[in-house]
Amino acid sequence: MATETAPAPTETDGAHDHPAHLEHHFVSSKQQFDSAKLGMWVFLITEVLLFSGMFVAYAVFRQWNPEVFVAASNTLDQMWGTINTVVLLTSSLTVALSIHYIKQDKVKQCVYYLLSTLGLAGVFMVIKYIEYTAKFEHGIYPGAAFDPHGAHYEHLAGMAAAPQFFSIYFVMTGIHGLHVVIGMLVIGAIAFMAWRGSFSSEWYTPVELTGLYWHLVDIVWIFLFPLLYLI
Amino acid sequence: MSTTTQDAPVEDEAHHDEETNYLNHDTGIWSWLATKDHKRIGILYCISLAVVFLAAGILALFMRAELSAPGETIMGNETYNQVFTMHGILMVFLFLVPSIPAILGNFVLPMQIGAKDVAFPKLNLASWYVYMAGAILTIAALLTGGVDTGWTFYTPYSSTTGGGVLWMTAAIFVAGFASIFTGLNFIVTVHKMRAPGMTWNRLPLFIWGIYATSIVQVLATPVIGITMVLLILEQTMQIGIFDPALGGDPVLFQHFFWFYSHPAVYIMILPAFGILSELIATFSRSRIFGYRAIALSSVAIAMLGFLVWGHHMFVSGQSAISSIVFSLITYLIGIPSGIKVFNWVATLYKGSIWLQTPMLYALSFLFLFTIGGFTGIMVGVLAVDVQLHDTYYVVSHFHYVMMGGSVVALLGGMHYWWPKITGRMYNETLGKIAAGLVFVGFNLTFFPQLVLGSRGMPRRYANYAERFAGLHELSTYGSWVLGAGLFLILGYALWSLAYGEEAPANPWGATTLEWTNVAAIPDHHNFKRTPLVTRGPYDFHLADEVFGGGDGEALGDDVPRIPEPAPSAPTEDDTAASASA
Amino acid sequence: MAHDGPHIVPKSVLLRVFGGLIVLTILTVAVAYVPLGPLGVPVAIGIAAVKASLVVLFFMHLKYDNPVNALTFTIGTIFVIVFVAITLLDTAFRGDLGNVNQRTVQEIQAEQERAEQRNEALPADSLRIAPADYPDQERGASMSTEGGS
Amino acid sequence: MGDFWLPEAASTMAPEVDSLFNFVTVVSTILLVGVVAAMLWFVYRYRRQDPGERPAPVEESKLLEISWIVIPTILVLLVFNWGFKSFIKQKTVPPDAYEIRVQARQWSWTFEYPNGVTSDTMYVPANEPVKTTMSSSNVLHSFFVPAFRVKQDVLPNRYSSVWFEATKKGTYDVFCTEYCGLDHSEMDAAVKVVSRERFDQWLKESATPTDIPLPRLGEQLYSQQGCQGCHSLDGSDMVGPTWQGLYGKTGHEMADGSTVTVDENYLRTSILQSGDKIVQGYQNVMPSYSNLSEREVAGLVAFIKEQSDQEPPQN
Repeated sequence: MATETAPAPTETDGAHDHPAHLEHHFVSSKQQFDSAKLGMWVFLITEVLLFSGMFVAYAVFRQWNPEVFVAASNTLDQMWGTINTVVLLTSSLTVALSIHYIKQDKVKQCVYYLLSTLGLAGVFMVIKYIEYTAKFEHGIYPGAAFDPHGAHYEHLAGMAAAPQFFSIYFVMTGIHGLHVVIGMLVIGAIAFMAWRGSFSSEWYTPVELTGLYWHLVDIVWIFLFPLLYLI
Repeated sequence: MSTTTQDAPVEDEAHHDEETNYLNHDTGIWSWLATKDHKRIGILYCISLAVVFLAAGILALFMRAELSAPGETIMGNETYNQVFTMHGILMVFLFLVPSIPAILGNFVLPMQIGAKDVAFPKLNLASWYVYMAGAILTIAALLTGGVDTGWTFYTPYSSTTGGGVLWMTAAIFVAGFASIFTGLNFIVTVHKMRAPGMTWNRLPLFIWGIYATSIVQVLATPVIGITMVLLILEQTMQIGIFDPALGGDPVLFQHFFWFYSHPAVYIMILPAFGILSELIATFSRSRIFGYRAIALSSVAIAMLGFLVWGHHMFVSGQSAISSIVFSLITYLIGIPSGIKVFNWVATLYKGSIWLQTPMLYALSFLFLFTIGGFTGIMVGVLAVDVQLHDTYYVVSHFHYVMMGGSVVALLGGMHYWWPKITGRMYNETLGKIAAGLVFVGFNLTFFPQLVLGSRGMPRRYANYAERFAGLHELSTYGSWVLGAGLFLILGYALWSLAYGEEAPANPWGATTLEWTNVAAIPDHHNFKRTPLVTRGPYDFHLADEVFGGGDGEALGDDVPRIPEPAPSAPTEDDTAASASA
Repeated sequence: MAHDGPHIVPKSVLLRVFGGLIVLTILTVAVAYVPLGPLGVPVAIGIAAVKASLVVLFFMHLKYDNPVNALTFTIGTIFVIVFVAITLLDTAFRGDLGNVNQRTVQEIQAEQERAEQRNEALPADSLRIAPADYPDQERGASMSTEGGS
Repeated sequence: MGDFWLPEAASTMAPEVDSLFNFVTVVSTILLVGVVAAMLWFVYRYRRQDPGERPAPVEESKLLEISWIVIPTILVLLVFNWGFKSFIKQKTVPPDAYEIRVQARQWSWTFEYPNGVTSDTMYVPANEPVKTTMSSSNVLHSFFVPAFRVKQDVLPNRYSSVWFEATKKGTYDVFCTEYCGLDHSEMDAAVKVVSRERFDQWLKESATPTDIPLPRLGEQLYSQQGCQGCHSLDGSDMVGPTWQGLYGKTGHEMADGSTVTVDENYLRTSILQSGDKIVQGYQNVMPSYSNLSEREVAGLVAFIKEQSDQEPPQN
């Protein structure tokens, strides 16, 4: 390749600054942003397929034991479920607003809405904790420890597939809750970075990607809520 | 920034080309362990996978030794069960699934599309570390009592048996992420990082193969992840999803498992298709016949591959209606594979065929994969599968596809890209001898197993009836020949690293960018300038740079061809336009 | 790169979408109290799908985004449906040709116990596939029906 | 060719499966030979003779491409259809099939017959459809008889079944083909195909435990065979004569006016050919128990003897 060492034409180079966030192997900020976003979408569908396994388990056991699933579902607290749905939907709105503002360089509002999201996620987890402990008190555990007692739950003891319902319930909401916790950590970090002024309308990729992740967590709950609590 | 040259420090350039390359621009163990260079990550993967392949291969030789005669020969049932389980798990999850994408995909893909790196280099490195974490968990499983469930982990045996099953399922869960990271990276890279002029129709078929693979990796791997999580919960908390004693359904586990593991077969074979297209085109110096058919059939196979998992379950107790549907779709997927074979053979027609070692592997592949395909049709026939399921016929069938297909293609690809990876040539004579040994040894090992299986020899048997003894013995002899061939390859590969002849930039006269526009040993940033692509990947008649000026002047095999790279990209607008295409 | 700034979803749109989501949430809870019979599940999933689409299209910006991202997400969704649907194709028709019993042994035994309690004979077809009426402890009990003339 | 590839065919399904197997093998071999021959011929004919060769690009042929899409599609759909029909036949149990219950466990098989006989070897009558109802007591197993071309996974907590009609007498292997742990490879059994007569005899003999004393066997049979419905042990009169004090009775009056002495021979005849001698005052309603084995008859006789304290006069 000795013949190819002539310096490259540099006519456009001088006119172009090299933003700090641009990694060397990308040609432009747009390419980097588009790549990151496509990467995130691809990651999101892996998440969707991860949850799909549990939806399949739910569908199969529900189809085999529809009455048991209805009976078991009725022991879940619809009020807490509905409140949590509203909480998560609101947190989705706040995260969307934080992206809305960072695109306009309004860093303060962005941080404010990110922190709101964090707070709502915290509320969601607290409610989840209340629900879990209420179940544990009555011997509703996943798996072998399943031993329902108490007036509201006793009738589950003799039902063939009731343990399956609650196993699926705990696994689904547990893995979903794990995603909420991870989301909280990420949102916290992003809020901190935003507060430090790391983001602007020029570069806000991490905020955007975190938002996408958070919306997916919301979408999963949108399906979990009716399946587990309502029908 | 518009051109790529600005990354290469101008003052260095005079020395740069001769002396620094991706191997020596930075040294020390840390420069490798912290590298974000796709080429170095490819090599890290190559070393790890070679160790795994060696371990799993030695286990296979032990299995064949045990089976050389009926009764107990060198190990008891318990050991044998652990050995075949480890062979399967190592080969499938830790070798075949990552193999071609992680080694050759990592090394070649960015160069072939004219990119400086994959889209997410850090994620790429993370993929290797996650893979290594999976490997360590596998070792933990061995230390905690080993695993004897078979690589399929069928419940309730896997959820009730002790030993290292818990660690092993965790290992597979973790290793899955390595696979997801690689696939995600490649999808984005192919979409967003192509050089100007590198349209979808000009992508080399290796890229198409890897791209289709990546789709499967991304869509299927999460399901094995959740399956393993549920299995772990079944073991630890008895959640009763898969264990029939607790009201679960063991057949449901098989659905979960095969929803990943059947597409995983395509994770293993699609990149092999890609390699084969490169080899056939380069060594017959002709345009791939039916480029579009091969490219699109890869994607079609990737998608259809998700609809056929139940053909592993014809006798499992699933409903007959699903068996019938799965069987029908299985046939439809056989057709794109057949089209590929016909197209490759047609590519040879009126070519200029050069029988170097990689081409010998390509021709072996055509033979072995065709047998693998036809036996696949056989086991897809509903009524016949009832006889053949879980016998040596199936064992032989998937070895014809996985070993005769994927591994042979990988060997061909490793020989083909060896000069580019190491900058050295391997010994051609030894290469041909080894290719011959692998071919003969493979058939001697696995053809008898086809006959054994159709005669009713069940798989996963440590011991067998006297009437199967002759063919088993033959198969064991074959495994020695195959092993000898593979060890010979290992030997001359190591020899070549130290003493091999220095390789020219384009020893095969290939036309894809990694040969024409990259130095003999690639630069750290791959290209001096981002290339501008003006022709298809196999347009040998247009590829003047391959022939040193296009005057048709005859060059000796030993004369290094001087590549004249395609021109560099003129403006950033073109780059951006193509990148966002 | 001279592009004309990022696309910004107007605040009004975000708020309207949020309003829609809340309304749909109330709707789905309300519908749960209406006895819809077999339609209950599809209606609930339908409402959830509409809500999810709203989130994907507006909150996640997919309506304005690169079509490749939309394609990616669509393919992911399709494969979830494939996974659920084809698995149900097995579990819903398990035992369709009689080579596997549709019901588990537990279920059959539970039914037998109920039948014994009611002092009734079992349906003939469950006897046919589950001959649990000659368990080990009563060996030879049914000999007269088999060997007798 | 079938002999090389496939094991002995000993069921009605086997020829059907085998012809399909052979068809696919033959077509595959022809295509394989064609592909490899073309490949080798091209490799030889177009071998590189000059390192600088630049062959002209070959025009793609739409016709060729379409033909190798369409022809294989037709072939595989043909094979699918054939396999599908056989599969339905394989899976549809004939209604009159004789049922054998199969219990699988780590690592053995037990075969249980409708009369309660259990065996670790499977006996089946030739030329009759047989259905297995199988379940497992722990993990997955699979019931495989290569000679019959049948295989079906055996699941815990669920009954699965196969059916077959054996056509050739002989002994064949039963294998477990679903990996089930340590001694998976030792989990085999034999299936013996015998004539119906031989089968019935085996069933009867096996049903007769040899390890209990004859009178106790008779006592069991008394209730199992329904004797107690007609013959009392306490002297009360039922449909048939009571057995109390029956044995050793002389001058037992028959319907035709003759008298007999109740000895072993008389009892034996009455059990096996019940219509021969009808006791005065009773109807000819007793079925013949000719299906009982020798030992069972002896057992019943011994039991009847116990009900009496007299012996027939020796003469």
